[in-house]
Amino acid sequence: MSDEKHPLDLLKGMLRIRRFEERCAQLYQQEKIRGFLHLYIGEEAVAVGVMESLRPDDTVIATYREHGHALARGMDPGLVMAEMYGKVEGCSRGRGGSMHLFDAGTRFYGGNAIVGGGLPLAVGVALAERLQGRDGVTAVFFGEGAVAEGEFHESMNLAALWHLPVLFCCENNLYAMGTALGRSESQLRLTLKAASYQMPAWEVDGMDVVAVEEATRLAVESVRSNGGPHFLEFRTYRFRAHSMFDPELYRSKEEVEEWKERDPIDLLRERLEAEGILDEEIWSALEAEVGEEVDAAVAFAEAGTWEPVEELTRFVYSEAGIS
Amino acid sequence: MSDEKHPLDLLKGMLRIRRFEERCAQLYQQEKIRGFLHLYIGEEAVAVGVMESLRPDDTVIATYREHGHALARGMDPGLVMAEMYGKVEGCSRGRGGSMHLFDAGTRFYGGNAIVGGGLPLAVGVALAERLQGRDGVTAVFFGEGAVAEGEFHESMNLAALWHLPVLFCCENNLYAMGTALGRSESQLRLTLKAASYQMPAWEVDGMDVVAVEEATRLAVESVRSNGGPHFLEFRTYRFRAHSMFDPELYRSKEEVEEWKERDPIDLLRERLEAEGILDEEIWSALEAEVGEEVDAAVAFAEAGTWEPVEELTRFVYSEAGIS
Amino acid sequence: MTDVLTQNRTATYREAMREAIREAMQQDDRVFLMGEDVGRYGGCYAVSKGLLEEFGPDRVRDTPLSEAAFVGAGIGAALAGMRPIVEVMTVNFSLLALDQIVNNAALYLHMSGGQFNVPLVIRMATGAGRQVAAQHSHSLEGWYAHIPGIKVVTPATVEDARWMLATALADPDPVIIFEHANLYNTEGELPEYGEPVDIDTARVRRPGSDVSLITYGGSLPKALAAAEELATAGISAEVLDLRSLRPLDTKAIVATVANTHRVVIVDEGWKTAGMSAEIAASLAEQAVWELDAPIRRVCAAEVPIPYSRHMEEAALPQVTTIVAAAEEVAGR
Amino acid sequence: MTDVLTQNRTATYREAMREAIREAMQQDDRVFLMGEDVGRYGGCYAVSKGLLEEFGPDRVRDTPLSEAAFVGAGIGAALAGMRPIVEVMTVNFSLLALDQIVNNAALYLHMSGGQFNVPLVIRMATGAGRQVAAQHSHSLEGWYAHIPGIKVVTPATVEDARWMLATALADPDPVIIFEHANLYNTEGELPEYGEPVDIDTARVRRPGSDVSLITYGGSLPKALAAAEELATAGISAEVLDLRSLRPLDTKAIVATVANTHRVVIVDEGWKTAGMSAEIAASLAEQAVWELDAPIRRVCAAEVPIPYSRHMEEAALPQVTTIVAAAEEVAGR
Ligand SMILES: Cc1ncc(C[n+]2csc(CCOP(=O)(O)OP(=O)(O)O)c2C)c(N)n1
Ligand SMILES: Cc1ncc(C[n+]2csc(CCOP(=O)(O)OP(=O)(O)O)c2C)c(N)n1
Ligand SMILES: [Mg+2]
Ligand SMILES: [Mg+2]
Repeated sequence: MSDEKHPLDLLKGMLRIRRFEERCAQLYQQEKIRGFLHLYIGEEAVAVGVMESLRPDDTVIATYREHGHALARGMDPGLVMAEMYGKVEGCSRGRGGSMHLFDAGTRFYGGNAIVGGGLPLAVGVALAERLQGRDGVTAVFFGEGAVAEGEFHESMNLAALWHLPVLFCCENNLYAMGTALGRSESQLRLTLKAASYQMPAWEVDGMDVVAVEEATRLAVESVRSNGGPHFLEFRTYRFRAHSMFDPELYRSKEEVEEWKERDPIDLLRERLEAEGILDEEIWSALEAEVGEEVDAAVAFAEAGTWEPVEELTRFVYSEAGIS
Repeated sequence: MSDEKHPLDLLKGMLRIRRFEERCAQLYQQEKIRGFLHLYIGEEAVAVGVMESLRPDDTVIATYREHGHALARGMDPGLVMAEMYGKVEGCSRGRGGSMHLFDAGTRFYGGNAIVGGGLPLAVGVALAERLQGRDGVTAVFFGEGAVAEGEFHESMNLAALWHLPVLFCCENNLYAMGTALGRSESQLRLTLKAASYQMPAWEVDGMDVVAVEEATRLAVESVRSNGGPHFLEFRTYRFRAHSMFDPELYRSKEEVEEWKERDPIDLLRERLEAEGILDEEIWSALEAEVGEEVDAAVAFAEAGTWEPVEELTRFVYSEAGIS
Repeated sequence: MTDVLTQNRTATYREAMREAIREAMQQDDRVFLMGEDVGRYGGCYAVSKGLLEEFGPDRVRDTPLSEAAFVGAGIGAALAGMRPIVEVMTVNFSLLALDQIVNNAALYLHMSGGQFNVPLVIRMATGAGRQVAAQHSHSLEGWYAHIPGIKVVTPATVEDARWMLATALADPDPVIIFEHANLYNTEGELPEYGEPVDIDTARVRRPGSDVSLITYGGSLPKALAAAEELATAGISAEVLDLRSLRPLDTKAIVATVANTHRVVIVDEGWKTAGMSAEIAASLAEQAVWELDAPIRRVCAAEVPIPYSRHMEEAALPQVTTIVAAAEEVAGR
Repeated sequence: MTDVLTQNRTATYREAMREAIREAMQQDDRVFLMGEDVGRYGGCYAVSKGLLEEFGPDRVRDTPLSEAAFVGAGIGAALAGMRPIVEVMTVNFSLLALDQIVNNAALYLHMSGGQFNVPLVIRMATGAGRQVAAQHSHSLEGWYAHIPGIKVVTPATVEDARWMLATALADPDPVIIFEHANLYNTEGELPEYGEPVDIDTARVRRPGSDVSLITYGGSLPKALAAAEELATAGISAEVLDLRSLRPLDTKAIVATVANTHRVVIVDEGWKTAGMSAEIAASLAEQAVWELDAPIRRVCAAEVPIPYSRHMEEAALPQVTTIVAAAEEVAGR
């Protein structure tokens, strides 16, 4: 790739997530999207930077805050939006909604809404890759709040003990719902915690997509070449409420504003402008392209249909049956 | 206490456990004791040394391998033996057996047979002590195998985060049933793991009762004076099988023999003989006294009665009822 | 009586529950509230909003995401003299704490020969119906009701939300309170002189003579609406609110069937080996000759609960399905 | 056929299970065994003894004490192309893995719109009767049977122990195999040309005409012994072994009751909202007019299982209590 195109792709990747989710927020007000909706706005650099460093045959496991990961992984925005509409054309037939995006094609293994619940799965996928002689890496995303869960501890130990190709991607946005890291962890340096499993652990500026991509590329190289699991802590921040029901009593407007000074999209945009790679014209083009993609996604979702009620009992068990 | 009496008390405390459990093994062969029986033989220095450093108003929570802890805590050997016989005179009315010794009087809160299951309880007892303005310390015992459990991780973090008076006593006897530490933990230095919760953690020679007592006394002082929780790793070894059903395929006779060279009772005995505190006569006296205690315990258990079957449904719920 | 006790007004289920917690903490220093986001966030369903400010962080404790540890800590604190109210945000996450609840809270008293009781209250939101998909839509009340040593209550009215907690806290043994998330916004009258209610009997919420609708928790409003509709069709339905699932008031269950001889059990949980099965089984044991028609169960479909609105509605008991079942057993 | 298939001899339940695992691993590289002490220790009930030596540590994996992680890892490995057999030492410890089983294994296929099935087999020992006290004596089969998305089987004979695993491994969805610890030493004949058996139907283990004894797992031997005793008293008991609890073969349940019109359900699990409740409920729904007597359930007493032998015996279904219940419903 050319030195110019790549950074613009990163920028576009983040912008796509931003505009997509801004539209989701509107659609939630219009009650087109229901249930829980957790926005990733402010954290886009993490998903985009990490996915850039993965191969198609790698595996991704994410949380309920995973629209950004799904889009960055290359899932069709239309399928994602249709899922949030609850349409049968959605990536999970409208059964999962915002928290349960799935896509076998891009090896996107969900969309897990139990905090910490995806971590043991990642260990197992990595074990399967190893046992089948493949060199795929399994990247699992989780928030800093998940670090307090027993499933985190058990999964970190098991992955390190068995030297498995897992990339632990901790998105430290400082809050678990309303609980600040300091009220959740006795050890605030999460990388020290990870290191106690004999696992290499790095802190990364999660607002700088280039730093994220760089750190992830090095970590993935190590993991893929049988270097064992790796823990990455991405320091980031959630600009929006935890979900659509959160009055945000637990943090100050000032704190939020300060972090917005480091908006990952603005940061890259300014840098690229300074480097002369980006100008108004290119930016408007990016905005236009992304806007069209989002419009197309919404149009696809709007045009979608409802799964026939008779299909409610499909896929409780596999239709193939015992082989 | 006089400098001479105290070390002899330590010796007698260990000897009591040893002879008591040797008798238990015989009684198991005679089918007087049934179910699971986990012997503590070889590890006596840990329970004796720790209990010496606790006050009556402190709290103890142990595992299924807890005869030694119960006796060292001062529970009546007769009540313990009767419990293993399943007699109603037993400390748990014969309902708990070897794995579930309970005694409110000495604040012995069980006897917990789920690996790691007692750790959250200890955090809660310590929290209650704090909230009620008392300075009691809660000592919780667990094996090194429990360190891999999520409940260990969550409890360590919670105790450290809330700065609670918990003494975490890890009995590292190198095996969890047949699983050696190296097949269970990615980080073999358990104290490094504990330190990652911002908790002071010391390694202690668990075969040296004096070292155990000394380390525990210092740790308890710190915990009691609001120094927060403390983690002690006692390096010890189980001389007998995991339980009565264990063919011990996983370790060599040589390894066992080597460790027996450091039998905690022999170590102290030799030292006291060298120091002229102990001679054949005193030793025989100790043996005789302990032998009588064990005989008395067995006699008490033999004389015990069976809980009436009609009482099966008692204590599913409290008899007091809603107050 | 405190002012809390003497107000006569309509309140929401949420307000009633909050008032119950506040009153308990005012009256007994041993009571404290612990759980995820109960403090600064105000509770994920805003039940505990304002309590941190009133009682401080020692008695309104935000916990880390450590369900096993803080539920177990609640058990330990109860063993050591406190009267904890542990909030598990939803029943879905309680799966992570089941070892502590089933192997410790439920067993300690019996296993210790009567020495160690566990005066603990665990509150959790339960149920589906808000399009939050499979992992957030469980109804596992029947699972908990299976376990000796704990008690399971399901306040379905604003009055029970207001008054069951005090009785649960006065209970020397573990009590689990299930609060259906769809009930928090329901409104009801609070009697001028309210007082603690029992937590072990069922109540007839609407008398009737043709068919019994036996239900609990979040399904009570649906059953009452169905009874209303049945009335217009000339079918008189009696609605029994179980209130407590363990102990189960089988006397009341048998009594209503002895009165109507036809029964529809409404349970948002899955049918197989759930709460509805126990109700039907107790009738098959104790009142089989009273039945003029086979028992009908209206439960959640045996599927993970889907996100999309129409599919979720199809998966759950609805007024229409309850009415249809009642008409069927009534032979109309 | 491999030699494993063609031997005609009596074997223990333990040997049959081991043979089934060995054969599966010989025939399919995707199959591996994982759990606590399955390797060097040989399995806490010696089921996997010798397999580590034969297949090596990659395919016979000792795990740390991390039930949630290694069960979840089994799910992940199944999602990614393997056919794991995860051994949870006993059902008592499976409480620590329920989040993974209920929120992941059971939901992934439906929640993903059919994309991600979980071809996983979980084996666990279950049951009481060995004086191992309350925390080690749970029978939670009914809990698992409550959950859509998983299948639950309970081999009670040596033949089922030998042949159910192959079918479970061929199943594209999660199958949980409950092995009652008291069955491991039971002996039985293995048919000369054995072959995989279905895992979704019940079997009449002893035909009869006066009363049906419906049971599963560890209670089957007790039910058969009771039938023997009843025969001497002139009561002809039909013994139905459910074999699979999910799906539940209600056809067979209704059929046996249509034959005998009297039924005793024998279940070592607790009565309230357990497996026995579902069996009774399905009869109350589908065969209530076939009943000539109220349904009787012989289950574990609603207490934590005590250690002492006489109290444990009193807490569990016994031949004598089954016989008494059968005589009662048979009106003798
Ligand atoms: C086991 C579990 N407990 C509680 C919840 C409710 N909950 C959903 S998100 C969340 C906060 C998680 O915070 P974090 O892990 O930091 O991720 P973030 O939302 O900040 O991205 C909580 C408590 C849950 N989904 N799962
Ligand atoms: C949660 C749980 N898993 C498995 C078991 C079975 N088990 C009983 S003791 C034991 C080994 C525990 O080893 P460790 O913690 O080192 O204690 P030790 O027996 O060595 O004293 C195991 C696996 C259990 N009791 N609880
Ligand atoms: Mg966070
Ligand atoms: Mg050990």
